Amino acid sequence: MKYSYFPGCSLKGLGRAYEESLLPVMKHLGVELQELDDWNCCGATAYMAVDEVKACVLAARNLALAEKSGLNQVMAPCAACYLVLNKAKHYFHDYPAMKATMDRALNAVGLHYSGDTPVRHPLDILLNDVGLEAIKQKVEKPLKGLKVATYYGCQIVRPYATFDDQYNPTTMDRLMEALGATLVHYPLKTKCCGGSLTGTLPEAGIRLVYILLNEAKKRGADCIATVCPLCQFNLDGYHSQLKAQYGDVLVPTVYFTQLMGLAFGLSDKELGLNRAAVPFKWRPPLPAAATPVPA
Amino acid sequence: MSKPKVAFYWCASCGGCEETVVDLAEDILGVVEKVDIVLWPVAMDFKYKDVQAMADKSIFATLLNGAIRSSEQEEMAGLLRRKSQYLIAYGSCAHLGGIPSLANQFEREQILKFNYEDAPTVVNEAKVRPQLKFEENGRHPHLPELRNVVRSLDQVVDVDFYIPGCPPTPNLTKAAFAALLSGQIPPKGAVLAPDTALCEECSRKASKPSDIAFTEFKRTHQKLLDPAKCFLAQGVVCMGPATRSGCGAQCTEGNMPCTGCFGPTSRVRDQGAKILSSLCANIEAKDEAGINQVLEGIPDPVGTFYRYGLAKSLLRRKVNLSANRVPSSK
Amino acid sequence: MVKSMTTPPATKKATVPTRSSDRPNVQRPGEESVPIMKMRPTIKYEADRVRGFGREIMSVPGCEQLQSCIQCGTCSGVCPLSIYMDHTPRQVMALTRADFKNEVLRSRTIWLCASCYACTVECPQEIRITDIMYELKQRAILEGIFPKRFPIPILAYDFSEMVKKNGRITEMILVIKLFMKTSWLAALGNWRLGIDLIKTGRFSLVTEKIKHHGDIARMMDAVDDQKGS
Amino acid sequence: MVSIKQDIRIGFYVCHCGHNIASMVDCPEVASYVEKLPGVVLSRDYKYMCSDPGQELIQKDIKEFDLNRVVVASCSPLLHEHTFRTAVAAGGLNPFFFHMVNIREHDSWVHTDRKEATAKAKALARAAIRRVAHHKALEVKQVPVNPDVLVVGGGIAGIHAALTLANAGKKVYLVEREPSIGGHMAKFDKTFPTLDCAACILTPKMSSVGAHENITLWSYSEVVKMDGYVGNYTVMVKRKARFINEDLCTGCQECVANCIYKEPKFTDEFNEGLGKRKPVYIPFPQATPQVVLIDPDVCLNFKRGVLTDKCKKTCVEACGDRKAIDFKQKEQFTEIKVGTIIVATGFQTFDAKRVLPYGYGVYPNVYTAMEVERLVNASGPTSGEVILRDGRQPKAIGIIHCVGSRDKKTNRWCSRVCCMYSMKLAHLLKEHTGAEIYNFYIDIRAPGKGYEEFYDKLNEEGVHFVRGRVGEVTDWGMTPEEEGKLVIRVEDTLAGFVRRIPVDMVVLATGLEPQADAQDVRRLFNMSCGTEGFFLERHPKLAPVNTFTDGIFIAGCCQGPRDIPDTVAQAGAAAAEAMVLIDKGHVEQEPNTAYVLPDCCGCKSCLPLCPYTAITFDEATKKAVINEALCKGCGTCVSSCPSGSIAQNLFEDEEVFSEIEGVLAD
Amino acid sequence: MSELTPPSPAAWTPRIIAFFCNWCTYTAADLAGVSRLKYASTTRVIRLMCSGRVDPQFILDAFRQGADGVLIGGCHPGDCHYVEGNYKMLRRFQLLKRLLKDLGIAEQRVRLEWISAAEGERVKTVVNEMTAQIKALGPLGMPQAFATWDQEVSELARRTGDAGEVESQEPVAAAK
Repeated sequence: MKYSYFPGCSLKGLGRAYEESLLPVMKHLGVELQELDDWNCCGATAYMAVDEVKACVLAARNLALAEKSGLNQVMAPCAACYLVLNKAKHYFHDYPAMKATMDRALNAVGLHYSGDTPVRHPLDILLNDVGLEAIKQKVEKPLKGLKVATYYGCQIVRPYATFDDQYNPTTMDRLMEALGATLVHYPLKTKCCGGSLTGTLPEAGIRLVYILLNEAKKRGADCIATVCPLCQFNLDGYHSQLKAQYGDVLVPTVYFTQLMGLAFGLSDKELGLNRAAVPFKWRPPLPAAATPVPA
Repeated sequence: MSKPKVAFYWCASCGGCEETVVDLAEDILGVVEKVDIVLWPVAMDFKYKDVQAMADKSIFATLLNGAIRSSEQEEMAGLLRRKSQYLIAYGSCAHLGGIPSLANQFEREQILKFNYEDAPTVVNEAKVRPQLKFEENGRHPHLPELRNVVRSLDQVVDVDFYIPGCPPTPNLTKAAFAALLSGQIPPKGAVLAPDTALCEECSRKASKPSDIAFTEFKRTHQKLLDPAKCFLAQGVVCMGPATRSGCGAQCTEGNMPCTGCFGPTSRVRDQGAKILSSLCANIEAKDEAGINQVLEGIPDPVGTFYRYGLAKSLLRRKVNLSANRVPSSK
Repeated sequence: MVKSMTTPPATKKATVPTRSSDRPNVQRPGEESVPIMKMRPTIKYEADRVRGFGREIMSVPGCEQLQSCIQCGTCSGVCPLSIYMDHTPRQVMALTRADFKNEVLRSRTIWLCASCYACTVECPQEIRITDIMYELKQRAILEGIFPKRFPIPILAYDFSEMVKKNGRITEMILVIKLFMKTSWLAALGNWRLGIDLIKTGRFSLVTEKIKHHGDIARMMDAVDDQKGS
Repeated sequence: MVSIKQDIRIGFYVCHCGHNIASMVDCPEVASYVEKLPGVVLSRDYKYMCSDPGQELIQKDIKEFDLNRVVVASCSPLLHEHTFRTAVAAGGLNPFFFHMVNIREHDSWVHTDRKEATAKAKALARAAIRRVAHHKALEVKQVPVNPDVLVVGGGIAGIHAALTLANAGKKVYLVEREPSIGGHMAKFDKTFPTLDCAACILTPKMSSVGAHENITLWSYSEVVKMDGYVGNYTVMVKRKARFINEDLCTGCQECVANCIYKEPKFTDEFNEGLGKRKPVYIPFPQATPQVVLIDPDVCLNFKRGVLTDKCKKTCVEACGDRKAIDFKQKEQFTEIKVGTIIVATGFQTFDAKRVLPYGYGVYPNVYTAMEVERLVNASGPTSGEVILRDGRQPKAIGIIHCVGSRDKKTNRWCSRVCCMYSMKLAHLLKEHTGAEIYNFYIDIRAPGKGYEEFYDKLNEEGVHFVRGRVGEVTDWGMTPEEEGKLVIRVEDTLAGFVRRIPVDMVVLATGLEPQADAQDVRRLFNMSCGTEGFFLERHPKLAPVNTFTDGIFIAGCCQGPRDIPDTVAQAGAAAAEAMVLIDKGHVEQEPNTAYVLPDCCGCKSCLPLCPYTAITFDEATKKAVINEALCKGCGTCVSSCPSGSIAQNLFEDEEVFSEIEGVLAD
Repeated sequence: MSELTPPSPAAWTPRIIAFFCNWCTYTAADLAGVSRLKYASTTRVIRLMCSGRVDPQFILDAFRQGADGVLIGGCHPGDCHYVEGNYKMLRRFQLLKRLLKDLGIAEQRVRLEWISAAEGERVKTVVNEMTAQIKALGPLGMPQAFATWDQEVSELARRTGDAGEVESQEPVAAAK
């Protein structure tokens, strides 16, 4: 299994722990990733607001590069990148005028996009290509006793994803169960984290973060597992404001890949676990240990 | 009273029709006895000028075989039309365009280019093509022009009757002569053969099942043919049901399926379309993929269904339109 | 109207009690006094419409379905941010369709949309509300209808400029620029965040850049050329 | 130039249809154009050709101008071909010397350019002029009608239709899939807006059906096959095994009382799963027929439907000498012959699980409206007490309208009855619990007699109406009063802001959709379905209970969502339509049959093509023969005859060719 | 004769002959009308009882007479009013498409569509799509093509009618 890999800006910046954990976990499962040569910003939410056509053109360059790489399938772990690349692809197919613009812009830089390259999320690849059985076999330290609230956020399931349900996604749930963790019924799994509003309109943004954390806390989650660098940043980074404003509502927020790494027996360092402001201290019990000791 | 004058003429065809006249064998003597042959280039020495000199309608009947492909043939057809009381299209080529009209699938330029340049056996480095006119010793001989379209006789001049077949059988020919000479003139435009399809006289008719459903089509070389069983029942395309009878089912008797040389019945405007309709309707498959798999057995529908009649089919020839555009007006 | 959109500085919020922050934006009698009952007509005349505006929006790819809005309010019902909006998403749909361009482009709503697409997947008429919000944001930026120092359009703009220049985003530089342009106070209020990021090794000011950084500009120019022609 | 036979004298009429045609087609211009065509003796434009004066005009002209062909350009022939043929016949001509041109549905109504539409009308008229010259005189064939009627479906529609016919002295077979007739209506507590007890008005009709000498009631049965044509249908009915001899059972239910299961244990379908029943049971007290049945899936005497003889059979003992219980009963197939069929197969309610944000199946206190119907019903599983699944009594209830209606992701249509039944349930719930009740609606649709007044009454009762489609139902609270409750998040669109409303019970007003097997039933009876899957009526206004197959009628919700009064009215209409055919005694068949010409060569290519085996091979003449009585006139054999030796009345080759030629001759 | 002059492309609108079955597609076209859907005025509908009645001759003849496209509408598979007439058309259509292609008629000019009585919207979509496709192809112009071909012959008829002209040329070889 080999995929073209589109990390996106976040995984090189605030979300580097995602990449740090994703790469070794994938390697551990025998999934080869080849970083897309000279990728650019996906077009993202902020760009969509300025010029949707240009955002699509930006995405198209990446799609064209992926096609050029010859690996056919491109993996986009960041939720925003995943959405924008897929959206651009839809526009390419649905609107001839949009396609013409993309063709023209790509032509200006000597690239070509035929419209094929599937854009895949790591969850999709893990469940549908690698398979839960193969993952289970790699589990050395089951996450026994860990209560996880699975949090998908908005953009990987809406509106273009086809690998999971838009209202009630379950891929990460099944993955967590395969790792031995216990799921917490978390009805907010697809609610918005506020996106960039936490920085731009904190009053509105941080309240959304509070709701997410508070509900996870109330339901007894040890951690929130996330798939998106921005979600992780929002849930983790504003802890001082949150504490001041709402009291003790903090729950550690980790990337699902970090939990996978723990279950696979990879080291903290490899998984970037030191990168969170709200530390996640729980570690899987040793296989021999009789009772799990929560942190 | 002098004997009625009769002419035979040969345009674009193989000459088989002329053979039929010869095949009348001793009967030809009977014919010759009753008529004066005034033109028969294949057998007798008459000149164009002789015909030109005749009075209009002075020939009682002309049997013209062959399709019309060149300017010369058109001229002769026109001339004979003028000189004859009855002009009879004789044989499939004159009747329907015949095998020569399969050339209607190609452009004249394509044909010339292949035959004078591209064909593997051609040595013609200078790429010389037939010239319509040239000068030689101050004389200006000219060659007939190859037309862009192959035509049946009636697409060029008015035709009175048709004797179908490739070639027409001696019997039909004899019967036609007998009728004309005895003054029993058939209605204008009549095809002088029965108006029923071939199955009527085919000895294999009884072996055709009433619940036929094609699962494949085979060509004759792909299958050992049962000498007694209906070809369609064997999955072999036979044009019999869509073709006029009157030939005596000689091909099917000889263990070859009918290829349609007698043309359609009077009730049909396009022989190919009709046999296509019938064969396809009786395919067993119901899904596109399944249907197309069965139809792989008919690799060349035009060649199969319009072997003798492309010129007289509804569309007459391949539309020469790279993108289906109207040819620019002259 | 424009002025009412400025955001209170982040530092002030710490004092707001939990309960009322859950019910923001609702002004109850007595809670906050209305100093003078300012009389302003709310009637709209036909002259207030910018005819054709709705049609124009509906002609944009993705926005076609707006015409079939039945005003059921599902979008507002599922929107996580509708509680802060001056016009609910449903109202924005109605105003847009009815050509009230000024009301729409000056609305806080379009800037509050966090693009979570909840409305888009829930809408019973399959209206792609998120895409319409994007389009409205673009129009507002194009027409310069947003308050000075209002962070969201500034972020969007800086983002696009950085991409055009470098091909990628360096998040920290973007954030710092944003704070500089909007409010120093807010930047100061976030000092804890900065320290955390430094501590966890996520604070990086090394500019991310693609190799063929000219590509992006060339592509953008190609798009602009086409628009111009 | 086209040659037209000398003696052809065509009269042409172009109809304005008020403004329907004239506004887009220049009718006088069409008339003057056609007037110059060969064979045309007379050409007129007229305001309403289908009106009496219009028809009389044709009759008068035929005589005065010695017309022998008539062409009318107006609406669809499916609408008025018969009208004009009759007029032509009244004028003394054979009715088939007429041809109709559709310049309304196919022209004026669908085009926007007057010039183009006029040009198209001319082309279509020209085609008809050329075609009609080839028309022949034809005879209409008459076929007798079997007076017996089959009614499929024993809901209120089927019951009403069957009783209407039976009371008129017609013999009726009523086939119902479930063990009892009654349908959805039997489950309702009250009916809106009058709040009559549904059982009180329905059960008398049910028992009349059971007792009627003209009705053969086959419950627990299904139609599996239908053949034939109007007036003469042959229908195969499957009678499922209920393991009870219906003729011997008196409905005493001693067997039920004595079943080895002392307590009811199995899901009770009639009570929407809210109650329990035994393996031997009667679906509900008023069930008709009053005959028990045994569920082989749970009866101890069976294992997964296969008889094992491993039970003590206390039921058989209890039945005693009647010997009504027959564990060896097999399903039976019975063939009946009828002349007409009324299809009244009803609807199914939308599966609320499909709208995930409303939490049906996730949160126990989210109910469907149908469940609540049983919950408030005095004969329901809780004897009419509204007790939630967790045992509490609700203090606040939210009723969400349009669940699975007016939603492009599920069903686009308005289900028509939900507003009214939601208000009815709001009233009943208020009456039963005194709870605070919220109705969440997009629009209130109350366009029936007394409906708006009912809405008024609800407002007076203090039921809240919140205009807004609910975004989601959740169990996470933001405030103390929300904890432990279901929270409804909705925009109050009239107020213009979003609200969160905590409630104890959520009722989903699920919409109506076609039965799951509607497509199979449609094929069975040769009907059409609309895009939404309900059976398609022949004409939405003028033939609402007819289908495209003569002699087959539809009634009730199988044709689209409707309430009880409309259903009953439609069932009566369907019964009346059936009676028209029965009392007339015969039907006239379009003479569009195919026939073999004398020059057939007997190639047999056509034989396998006929689905009605109307074509046979005559061994004596060695030619194909078409049985006119069996031929339905599709023309497939005609187009497939390789020697052109089959022709079809009304669709002769020459007629079609001249139409092609004419339509393209500009 | 107007038939001889090719239409000028600007003024030209495609002409599509539609063979619709009485039960499904014709009714669907009626429904489109009743629903006041608007579509291109390019089609001329010829009603037949079943798509199984569509003789391939009709299609060829329509092209010959000047149609730029032919549309055949029938009931959906499994829904034929006459059980299986539509399958028979489907089978013919498969081979006919190939045959027409071999005779130089572009595939887009002939189309078979299953449109049920309820699908008025589909009639509109199909007609508009086909109109656009044929517009892109341009006129087929068979009558004009026939006329062009026939010009070769009519010139000859004039020449043979005038014996003097023929004589003035070198004699062509009459005897072979």
